[in-house]
Order: sequence, then structure tokens, then C-alpha cells
Amino acid sequence: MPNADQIAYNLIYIPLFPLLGALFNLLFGKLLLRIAGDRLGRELVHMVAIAAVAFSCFFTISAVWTEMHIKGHDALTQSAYLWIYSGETQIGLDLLLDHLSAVMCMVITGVGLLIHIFSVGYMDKDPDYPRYFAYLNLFTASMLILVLGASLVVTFVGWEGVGVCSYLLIGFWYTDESKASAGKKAFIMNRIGDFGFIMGMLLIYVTVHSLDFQAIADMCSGGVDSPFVTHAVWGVPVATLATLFLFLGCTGKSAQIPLFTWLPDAMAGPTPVSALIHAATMVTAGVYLVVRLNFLFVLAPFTMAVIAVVGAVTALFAATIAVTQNDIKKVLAYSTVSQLGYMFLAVGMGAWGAAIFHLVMHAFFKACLFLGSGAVIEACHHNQDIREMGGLAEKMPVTSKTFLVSCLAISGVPLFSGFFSKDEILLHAYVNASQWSVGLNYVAYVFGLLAAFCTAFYMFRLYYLTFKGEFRGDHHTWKHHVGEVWIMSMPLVVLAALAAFGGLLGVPHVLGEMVGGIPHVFDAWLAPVTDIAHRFNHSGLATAVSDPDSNYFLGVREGFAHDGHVEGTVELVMMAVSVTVAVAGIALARQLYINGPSDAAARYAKRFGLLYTISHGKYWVDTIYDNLIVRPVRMIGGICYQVFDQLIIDTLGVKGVSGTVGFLGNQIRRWHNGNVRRYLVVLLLGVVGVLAAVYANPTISQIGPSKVNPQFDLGGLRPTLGPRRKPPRPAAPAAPQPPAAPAAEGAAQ
Amino acid sequence: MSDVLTILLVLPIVGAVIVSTLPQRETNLAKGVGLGISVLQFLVSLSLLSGFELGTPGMQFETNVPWISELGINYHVGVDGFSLFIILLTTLLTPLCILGGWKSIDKRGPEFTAALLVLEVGMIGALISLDLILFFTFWELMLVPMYLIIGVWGSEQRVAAAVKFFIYTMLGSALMLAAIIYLAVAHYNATGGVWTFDLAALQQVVLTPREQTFCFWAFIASFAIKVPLFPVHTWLPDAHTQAPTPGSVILAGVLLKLGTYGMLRFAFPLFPLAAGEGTLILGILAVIGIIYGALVAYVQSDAKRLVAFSSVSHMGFIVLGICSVSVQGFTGATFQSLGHGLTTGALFLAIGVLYERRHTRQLSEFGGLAKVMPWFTAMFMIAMLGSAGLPGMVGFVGEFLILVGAFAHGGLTTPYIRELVLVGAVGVILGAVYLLHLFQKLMFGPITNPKNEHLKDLSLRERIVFAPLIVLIIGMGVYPQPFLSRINPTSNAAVAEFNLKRCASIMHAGSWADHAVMMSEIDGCEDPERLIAAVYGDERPFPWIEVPTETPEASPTAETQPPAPQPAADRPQQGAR
Amino acid sequence: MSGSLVVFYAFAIMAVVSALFTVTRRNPVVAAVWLVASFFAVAVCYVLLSASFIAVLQVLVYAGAMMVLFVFVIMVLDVSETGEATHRRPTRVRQLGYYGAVVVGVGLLFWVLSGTLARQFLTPGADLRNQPEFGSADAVGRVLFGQYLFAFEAISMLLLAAVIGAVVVARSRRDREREAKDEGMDEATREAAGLDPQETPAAPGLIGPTPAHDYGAPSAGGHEGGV
Amino acid sequence: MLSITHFLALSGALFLIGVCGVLMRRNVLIVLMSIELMLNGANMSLIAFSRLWGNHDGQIMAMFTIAVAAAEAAVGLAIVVSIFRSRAGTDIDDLGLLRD
Repeated sequence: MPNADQIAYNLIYIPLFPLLGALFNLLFGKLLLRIAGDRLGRELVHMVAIAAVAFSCFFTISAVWTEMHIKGHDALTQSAYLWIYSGETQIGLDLLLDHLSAVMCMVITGVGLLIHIFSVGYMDKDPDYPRYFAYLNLFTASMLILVLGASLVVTFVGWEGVGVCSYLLIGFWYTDESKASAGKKAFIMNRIGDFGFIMGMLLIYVTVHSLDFQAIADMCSGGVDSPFVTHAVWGVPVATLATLFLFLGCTGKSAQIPLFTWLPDAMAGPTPVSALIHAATMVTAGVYLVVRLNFLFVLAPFTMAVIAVVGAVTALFAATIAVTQNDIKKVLAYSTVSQLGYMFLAVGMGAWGAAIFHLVMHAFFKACLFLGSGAVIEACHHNQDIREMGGLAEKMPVTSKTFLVSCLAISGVPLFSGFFSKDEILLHAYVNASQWSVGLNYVAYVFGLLAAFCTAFYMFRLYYLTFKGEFRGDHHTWKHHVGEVWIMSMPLVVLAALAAFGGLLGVPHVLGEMVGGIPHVFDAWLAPVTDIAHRFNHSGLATAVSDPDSNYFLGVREGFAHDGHVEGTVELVMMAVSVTVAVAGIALARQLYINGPSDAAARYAKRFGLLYTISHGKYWVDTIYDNLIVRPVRMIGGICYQVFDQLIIDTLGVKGVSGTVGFLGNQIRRWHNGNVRRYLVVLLLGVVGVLAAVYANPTISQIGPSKVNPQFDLGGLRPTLGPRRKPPRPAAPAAPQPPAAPAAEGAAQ
Repeated sequence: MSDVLTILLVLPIVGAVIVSTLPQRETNLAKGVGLGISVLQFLVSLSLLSGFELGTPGMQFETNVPWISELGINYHVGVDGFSLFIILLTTLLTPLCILGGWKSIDKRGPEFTAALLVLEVGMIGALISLDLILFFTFWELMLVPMYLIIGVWGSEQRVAAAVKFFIYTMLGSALMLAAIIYLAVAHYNATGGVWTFDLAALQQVVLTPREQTFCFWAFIASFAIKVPLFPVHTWLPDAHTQAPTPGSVILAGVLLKLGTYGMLRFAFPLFPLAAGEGTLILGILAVIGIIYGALVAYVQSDAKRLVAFSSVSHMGFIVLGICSVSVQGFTGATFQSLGHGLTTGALFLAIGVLYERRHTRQLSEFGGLAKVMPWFTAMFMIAMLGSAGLPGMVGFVGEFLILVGAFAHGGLTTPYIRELVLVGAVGVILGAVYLLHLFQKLMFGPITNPKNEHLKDLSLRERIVFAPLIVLIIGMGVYPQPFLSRINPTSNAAVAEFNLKRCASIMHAGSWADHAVMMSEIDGCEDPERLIAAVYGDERPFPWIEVPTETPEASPTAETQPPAPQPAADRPQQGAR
Repeated sequence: MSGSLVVFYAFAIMAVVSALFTVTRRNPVVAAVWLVASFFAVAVCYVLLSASFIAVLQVLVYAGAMMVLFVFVIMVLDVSETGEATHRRPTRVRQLGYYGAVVVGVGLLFWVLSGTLARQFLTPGADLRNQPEFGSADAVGRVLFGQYLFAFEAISMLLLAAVIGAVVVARSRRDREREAKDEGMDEATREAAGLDPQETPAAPGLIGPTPAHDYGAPSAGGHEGGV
Repeated sequence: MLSITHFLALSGALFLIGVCGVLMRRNVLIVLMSIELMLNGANMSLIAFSRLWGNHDGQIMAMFTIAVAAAEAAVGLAIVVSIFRSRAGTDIDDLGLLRD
């Protein structure tokens, strides 16, 4: 449904090329390896894959360029074809590139390209080389479809597609049962989220009768008077119910409480996959979805509060787990969960721009961290335990430096990207509040600060344990250390640069003004999407604002939604607080781990024994889920099958019926002993029975000469089964004689 | 051109006769002849597709010849959107079955091929019959070859399974026959002495509520067993497990669909009043089936049995779509029938491939097959993902339409359907659970069983069998338009007709008449939906929203919205139904 | 009491009494003779019903042809005195119970029949004054060879078939043995033809019991006697 | 006054006597004769009703009955002869051929 400010553009090429690349490698990859030889084959395979993503990247850039340079147009659209339609349901395969999806596409294709390149080095020796690149390409295509979808259904296509690719890539080394199980777990948890997504779609559909984002936005434009708010399903306003369901989908995809446990397990996949899928792109799809539907979410303040709470709790929760983990990838995984929590905290507070900003920055530094860890793991012969590392900075200078930059970024050290993005989120958390959830903002802020402290601590703990001090692994590994290769270092450098300087895209207003008018480029770019005020027609917003008694309140504070006018001093104080917290975390980590695990660290662990155990045991969430959900489901299935299917229906029902029939049959068979006379007696009794029935039934026995036409006409017989239209018997039949009289007569004869 | 259907019926019979004259030893020759005939049959059936007129809801390729004219029984056949693709699915699956079972069927080949061809006649006949007696004839004709296929070429406990299958299905059809005759007699009485079993003519009879209830459930008894709905499903796992691969494929691919097809074609349109009151029960059973089938599938140790239970789960979705009596629901149900036929057919073929190699179907016997059988794994995965309803594959389109139809439009016919959808959608989760469980047990992990180390990947023959299925699974998911555009008009007409007759039934019931009348004698159904809503309540959420709003200004909703200055506190409650 | 009523009662009683004797006589030959008497009496009743042609037919076919057949068979089989076999009689109690059941059943049947029929057909009958030829061979023949021609032909075929069947069934064992030997039947075919699987030497004659290989030991065990 | 009731009563009596014979006698020959008696009873009814309605259909039916009875007697007696040859008995209780 092209809007006035949208123009058509061939967007399909963006996801098409990775898709074709995936197809090529799936179908011909093995063949190439066999025909062209291993070396050349691999070259061809990854050339195709990388070229596909590069093309896609190129098309994205050109599309964004077009978008920037055609004034008065917010978005590019393309309607590929009508996909699913029936009745009034019309689902087109429509693509939409607006400012939000432009950002996402850039991240996906850009970071994706770098990770593809990195994979060439990382997967060098893998026998399933083509399959790997095919999956990676397929993932890129799906992710692009996800962010380019112009309707919820198309987004769902990508949503599921990335889920499948994630499943395939986590279980890439499928011969290891535990890795395959991790993939399965990820897919099933995502599927639980998909249930929410589907229900959300249905609820939106019944309200709008369309799933186009544009149509939903239009329907929302009534503000609190839109049907989303005024009408309810199951007693809950549609907006609230639909967004809650959609958020369930987001928790699945973005690994939030309660569906986060799959993400740490997902580290079973190859490390570049973890970087691309489980850090930079796929897991942020939930954040993207909420931002994409921000006009709907603001109509549901309850959901917004839930999102903010879940985000804040997840951020802290995961961060506390990450503090004690010893697997380099597990630390990063929990860190990712924690950072995603930040993003949800932001969207829960209505800070859409901040959320996306953090999403992008996170994509840079977390991808860099993961790729760096990948390089380390490769170097340490696939040992991932940081207790057995140390001093690697000496052997891997590039990796250690880029890792350090990313650590500084994620910790929120000033001037690095994370500083800007995280700070913006904390600021919003502090300032934004709806009347619905008074005080929630302060709680969220404190959670965020604590998580920030933990983040700084565990990231530098990781850094020091890995790169500083003495090497603690075995001698052999140290000696045969795999050196750095340019194809793996190059992406690291690029990402580190982005992590270091990307934050300048979003310089806070107060700082920007101080320095001399550096704008918040990112906010300005996203304004058409995130500035929700223009989405609502005037009356709707006016109602909400002018009704002071309303406990219904837009999820975003009116004043903030426009340009974030917070007093400069407040903003500066907040910055100082978060910087202090970050530095404190780094300092503590340095104190304890600069030369490997110190005695002090062990002492602390002992002193806070309970806390340490809980954190180290990851709160036993997996065990709890296993015992509370997985086993009961299996047990119920077993009981259903054993008791219901086998016992009740089959044994009692089917076998019972057949057994009864068999028993009766046997009894009756005893009568059929071939004795003709006995048959005849039964026949006789039957005849008596029938005639007695005739005799006893006045209706039938009335058919006598008085009623029967002597000229018996068989053609006049009419079936008497159904009720007749006009009852053929006009008069009541004559009263039957009492049976005693003929009996006496018969006896007399 | 209109004789295509007759050709479709005659061709397999000719084939069966030719094949059955071959000596018993000539197994391969028989299969070859059967393959040729069935491929020819498929090609002939393609002319249905090319000759099918788009945008017309009614019957096409109609032939109507008197058969037993004293009772008004005609050879009346035709095709519309509901039946077209299931016929094509039948003609497609039959050659694939012969090819797929090339190796596993090694005894009595001529008989087997003949049985398969006769089965094809039965299925196609049932799908194209527009005369109830003709339908019933073909409906019963299907039983015999299937019974033989399970009973003769099945696995260890084949006889018990075959008998169970036979008894279950016979039980249902006996009731259906009674209802058919009852309906014809009612027509006879209502018209004052015209015998007919023609569907279109009987469609004009409006029975009293009690009669409708009796007839509806008699029909449903037959169809529900075939589908199979929840409490009468236990024949299915046994039949599937014991049947040879081609039998399972046909059983899952087409035979089950005839149950839902029967509901769409006969039970619902003929007795809409009873249907309107029975959909709640049907819907509950369907949803129980969705959840139950999935849960039970999860704990199976036999791969084939697992897939069989997954059929119970999937067919529940289809029934739910039919219960919604909406355009989307009907279209979705028909489309999902195709999707389920393709995906489950492919899964059964795949398990057949394994069984051919290892002669076991126990999950514990396998593991790590992805290493030795990569192509097989790929095929299996696509079929599995299609079955799980992944967008871009065939399963999603149908499932989505069913859910949308039921959730948004089902409230007029089925009360509480949104709650049912909510529970049914949980099946989406469970579907992934058991399918991934199956996939992992078979394909992933290390190769623990040394017997699996040298399993051969798909042969050329097997690839040829899988190829069309895989292409369709993906193609129909990506571009379902050719299918939807042919199904939709029929769904539209069917829903309108259903509502019209339901309205007429309500009027008729309101007159306290104690006998059936013809539709033409009832008037006052200009706006059936309004009347139905007035009588039964309209549980569709927001029925007032008619079209998607183009622009806020032009939106019809703006006018129908309640005035703004309501006390804001009770707005949510006010919106509650 | 009109003359026809007298005639009716006389012959009705005769028919019933003869019938009773028929079913109670021990000797089949005697029973057959009583049966003939009953047939004659019934024929008279037919005349009373203006069915003279049928009455003639009754005498000719029933009393004549069929009874001759009966008597002939009885003579051929030479069972006049053997009557009912005496081996393995059921117990007295069970036999009495059986007879009791039959009598009660028949009684009930008679009660029901008479009650129903008597209540419903209390009419004197059609007026045949303008139909003087009713029941004559001419009148019956017109109907028989007009409306019922096809049925008549069918019945003729039936009779023909019955005659052939009777001839086939009643052929002697010796004939069949000879035929079996000529055709060289295998064991299964012999058994199907009602012969011993193994060829029996010196087949018995036409008349008189065979060595009765299965007389004393019935093939299918567990006869429960007459009850 | 002679009415149809008389003939029906006679017909019933003959029929029932026949039934008793069939059920109570064990001699095949007498059972066959009893069957003839039953047929006679039925014939009597047919002819009586033929007279009642004043048309010949009943008589024709009776004729057919006679023909069928003749056929039945012929085949029945042939079977008796055959059985008597193989089993040397006319006691129907010994003829468990219908069993199993």
C-alpha cells in the first residue's frame, strides 16, 4: 500500500542476492569442492558467499542514498506480489525501507560482510565449508527480509527464517549431540515466542483487518480513541493484549527473561555465527519489532511497563551471571543478554532512538568481541576456558587491542560508542515515566547502573584473564600457537574502529552544544519513525493530554518524545554517575585479575559464597525449566499415550467393544450348532414376535379391508420415513380393540 | 473436455485390469505398467488445471448422466476449487507411491499395483462425486484396496491394523448412509414425490433442527473417523505404522483429506443449523487433537508412529479452519490439506527409505545419519520444516489462513473460537518440539550404531520421488497464488451459501414446522449474517470493521467509534464483549 | 346352517384330522397315506372357494404325482419300519422341554394369527354373480398366460432344474465312483464330489445302506441330539 | 354363513400342524410331508383371499406354490436318497451339515 511519502524501489535485490548465494552453495558447493579441488573450491565457495553479501550491502547503500536524496519521501517500498490472500485477507510480499530498516540493513549487511570475511579464516579447515557459507547467506537473507518486511507477516517470514538458520548454525557440528540439542533448544524457545507473535498478529488482524505496518499505524492514529484501546478481547484492550503477545515473541527471539536460556547454549555454534546471529543481528530482532510497532506499543502502557521491568531485570540478572563464568563465550553470551536487556529497558521507557542506537553500537563492539574471542579460541586450539589463558596480548597484538577497544566501549568509558548509547538509555530510564508506573523509572535506573558496574567488571575480568598476566595453559598450546592472519584481523580492526568512533553519531545534546553544535545524527535520522507524535491525529493525543484524571496515559512522556529536553545539568550529572560506575568496575577487575586470578578474587568468592554459587550456577534456571516444564510435558505426553490412547480408547474402547462382540458371538454361536430344527424354532419365535408386534400395534393392525382400496395400487405407496408435508391421514384411526377380546376368541377356537 | 473426469476414473480401472492379468511373478513389470498408467493419469489430470476457469465458484467439467433413474441417482461429477487440487495431489502421489515402493513391495506386485490403482479410482471418485449415492459408492470403494494394502503388504501386525481400520471406517459410513437416505426421503416428501440424490438438489432441502442434528452428526461420524478427530483417532497410528510406505503416503496424503473434504462439501453445507451448533464440539475436539496429537507424538519411539500422531495434530488445524466457516478458514483448510499431504507424504516416504535400508523404524536405532546421508537429511529437513509450518513453506500459508479465519471471522459460527485458537496455537510450539526431536534422533549426534555407518544416500529413483514434493513444498509456500486463486471463489460461495441456508434453517425452525421444506419456500433471508448474529450472537471481534482503513479520514471506523469524552476509567470494560 | 357350511366343516375336520395323523404316525408310509387324505379334503375346500381348477390341480399334482414320489422313495429306501433312529437319544427332560417350547410357540402363533385375522377379515367376500366363470380353467388360464406368462415360464424352468438336480443328487455312489475313476480325480476333487479321498474297492449296491463308515462316528463331533 | 374366517382358520390349523411336524419329528420324510402340509395351509389362505377380492391372482400364486412344492419335493427327496446312501439314516438330527 504505497503511501504518499513512499516511492517504489527495487528492494527485493537486497535479500535476493544472499538467498541466491545460499542456494548456489547448498546445491553446488559440495560439487565445486570435488570438481575444482579443495583449495580452489573453497575459494569459489566463499567468493560467492561474500560477493552475495557485498552485493546486498551495495544495494542497501544505494537504496539508502536514494532515500536520503529524494526529498519528501520517508520510505522506499516494493510490492513483489500478492502472497496470501483469501476473502478480505490480503497479504502481499511487500518490502519497506524506511529510516529504521535502513539502519538495520546497514548493520546486517555491513557487519555480516565483515563476519563472512572473518569466517574464511575461522572455518578454514572445516569439511562442511559450503554448507556453512550457505547457512550464513541464508541467515543474512532472512534477517534482511525481517527488517525489510512491510507487514507483520513478511517480518514473520524473516523472523522464522532467522530462527531456522540459527538452529542450523548452532547445531552446525551436529555430530556432537549436545550441540545439536542446543540448536533444538534455541528453536523451541523461539517457537514459544512465535506463538506469541502469531497471537499478536491475530489480535492486530481482527482490529485492523490488515497486517501492514502502515495500516496498523493508521488505525493507531486515533490515539486513545483508536479501536486498539477502546475495544477489548478477553476483557483486555487489544493494544495491551496484542503487544503483550508480541513481546512474548520478542523475549524468545531476543533472549529475555523468561526465554533467555537458549542464548548461552547457542554458543555451541561456530564463533563467527555467535558474533553475527547471537550478538549483532538476530537477537536484536525483538528490539527492532517493538520499535517498528512503537505507535502500537505506546497505546499499551502496561506492556511498556512490563517491557521496561523485564529489560531492567534481565540486564542485571544476566550481568551478575556473567561475572563468574569461566567460558570466554559464555561470558560474552550473558553479556549479550544483559545488553539486550538494556535495549528493552530503553524501548520500555519509550526511548526508541536510544534503543536502536545501542543496538547498532552493540552490534559493533559485541561482534568485535565475539570475533576476537573466536580468534583467541582458534589460537588456543579450541579451548574456551579463560582460566587456562593469559598473556595472549603478546602473541596476538591486533586481537588484544581491538578487544580492549570493544571492552572500553561496552563498559561505557567516555568517548567510546557504548558511553553514548548506554548513557542515553540510562538517562531515559531515569527521566521517563508514565503515571501508570510511578517510580518504576528509578528502579529501572538503579538496575541499569548496577548492571553497568557488573558489565565493566566482567568485561575487564575477561580481558585481563585472557590477554594479561602469564599464560596458564599447557606448554604445547603456547608453543604451537596459531598466529593472526590478516583475513581475521581485518574485520576486527574495522569493527573496533566502529566501536570506538560510532558513538559520535549520537552525541548527546548537552555535549554537542558544548562542543559547538554537533547534532545527534542518529536521533535525527530515526525521527520519522520514532517521533511518534506525528503518528497520532490531533484529537487522539489531545484527549490523552487534556484528561488529567485519565489513568490511561501514553507510554511516552509527551515532552520527551519530541527532542528530549532534559536540563543540561541533570544530563551531565547522570553522565558523571555512570562514568564513575564504569571506572569503578574496571578498577575492581584490574585489582583482582590483572595478573591472572588473584588470591583476593578467591577470597571474595569465598566471602560471598552463596552469591558466588548462585551466580556461577546461573541461578539454576535451566534445571528449573527442565524439571518444571520439559519433563512434565514429556510425562504428560507419556501419560496421554499410555493411559488414554492405549488403555482407555484401545483397550477399553476398541478392544472392549470387539471383545464384547466376540463374547456375544461365541455365545450365539453355540446356538448355531447345525441343528436345523433348532433354527426353525428360533424362526418360529421370530415370526411370533413380529406378528405379536403387528397385533399389538393399533396403527399397523388397522390396515384392514375397511381402509384398503380393493384395487391395490402399489404406485400409491409413499415412504413413511420422513415427516410428511401434509399428513395423509385426515381422521383419527378407530380405537383399537382391547387385545383381550381376540385372545379369548382365539382361545375359543 | 468435460469427459476428463470420466477418463480419470476409467484410466486406472483399465490399468488395474491390465495389471491384474499379469502373472504374479512379474512384480517389476506390473509396477512399471502401473507407473506408466499413473503418470498418464497425472498428465490427464493436469488438463483439469489448465482448463479450470478462474473466478468461477461453481462446478466445472460437469457430467450428469442418469444411473438409476427410478431413484434419481445420477452419475454426476464435477470439480470445483475444493476438490481440484486434492485430485491433483492424488494423481501426483500415486505414481510417486509406486516409484517409492518399488523396492519395498517385492511380493504380489500385480495385485499391489492393481489395488493402488483401484484406490486411486475410489479417491478421485469420492472427490468428484456430486451425487450422494455415487459419493458413498466411491467412499466405500476406497476402503477395500486400502484394507488389502495394509493387510497384505504391511508389517508384522498388519492384519490387526487392517481390521481396525476397516471396522472404524465402516462404522462411520453406516451412519452416513442412513443420513443420506433420510435426506433423500425428506426431499421426496418436501417436493411431493421427486426422488433425487443429487447434491445440488438436496442442498435445497431445509430440514428441521432435530433432523439436521441427527443427519449432521451421522455425516460427521463418518468424516471424523476418517480425519481422524481426537477420540476416534486410534486406528490411524496402527494403520500408518503397519501399512507399507505407499499405503502410508496415500493414507496420510489423500485419504485423511477426504474426511475434511466431506465436511466442507457435504456435512456443513447440507446441515448448516446443526453445524452451527456442533462446531463448538468439533472445534474443541480439534483443539484437543492438536495438543494431544503433538504431546503423544513427542513420546513415540517409532518414527512412523510419531509422524502418524503428528497427522492427528495437523488435521486438527484443518478441522478448526472448517469450523470457523469463513472464507479464510475454508481456503486455509483446503490449502493445508494439500500442504499436509505433501509434507507428511514426504516424511512417510523418507521413513520408508530408512525402513528399506534398516528394516526398523525405532528412533533409538538411528542417529548421526546426516553424516552418511546428506541429501536424505536435506530432503527430510525441508519436509519437516514444511510440516512445522515455517513461513515460506507450504504449511504456513494454510495454517495462517486457518488461524486468521478462525480468530477473526469464526465467531459467527463457533462460540469461544478465539479461545480455541489460543489453545490451538500452542500446537505451533509443540509441533516444533516433536519434529525437532524426531529430526535430531535420526540425523544428529554421533553414529552410535555401526549398522548405520555405510547406509547409502538417496538413489536416483528416490531423488526423483522426493523432487516434486520438495519443489511443491517450497513453491506453494513462496507463491501460493495459483492455488489460492482457484480455491478462493469456491470458499466465498460456500460461506455465503452456508450462511444463507443457516438463516433459512433458523427461519424454518422458527415456524415450528415439523417437516422439511425447500429453500424456495422460505424467504426473509436477505441479510443472513445479521439474522444469525441476532439469534446466536456474533462473537466475531469487531464485526463492524469492514475494510482496512486506507486513510484515517476516510475510515468508516471513525464514524462508528463511540464518542470520545467517555469516562476514561471504564473504557477497557466497555470494549469487552 | 347352510349346505356349504356343512360340507366345509366335514372336510375341514377331515383335513385337520388327517394332517394330525400325518405328523404323528411313526411309519412314513402310513403318514403318507394320511397326507393324501388331507390333500383330498383340502381340495374339496378349494371347490367351496370357487377355485375348481386349483382343486383339480391339487388332486392331480399333490395327491397324485407327489405322493407317488413320496411313497416310491419310502419304498426304495426301505425305511418303513426303521422310523426314527434310536441312538443317542436326548434326555427325556430336554426332549419334553423342546416339545413344550414348540407347542407353546405354535399356540402363540395360532392365537396371534387368529386374533389378528379374525378381527380384520370379517367379510363375506366379493360378489361373483357377474363372474360366473371365476376359478375355472379358462379364467385362470387367461390370467396365467397373460399377466403371469413370464412367471409361468420361470416356474417351468425351475421345475426342469429341479428334475435335473434331483437326478444328479440321487445318483448312486457306485456311479460316481466309476466316474471318478474314469476321470482320474485327485483326492481333493474326490472329497468335493462327496467321495472318500481314497478309492473304495467294491462299491455297494444301489439299495441298502453302505458300510456306513461314518454312521457310528459322526464326522463333526458333539451332536446335541434333538434339542 | 360361510365366511373367509372359516377358511383362514382351516389354513392356520393346517399350517400349524405342519409346523409342529417339522419341529417335532425327526424323520426326514415326515418332515418333508409336514412342509407340504404347511404349503397347503398357505395355499388355502391364498385361495381364500382370491375369493375374497374376486380376482385370480391368489389362485395363480397358489399354482406357483404347488409347482414350487413339487420341485422342492423332488429335490428334497433326491437329497434324502443321497444322504440315506451315505449315512444310512433319515434322522435329521444326525445331519449336522450346516454346522461349521
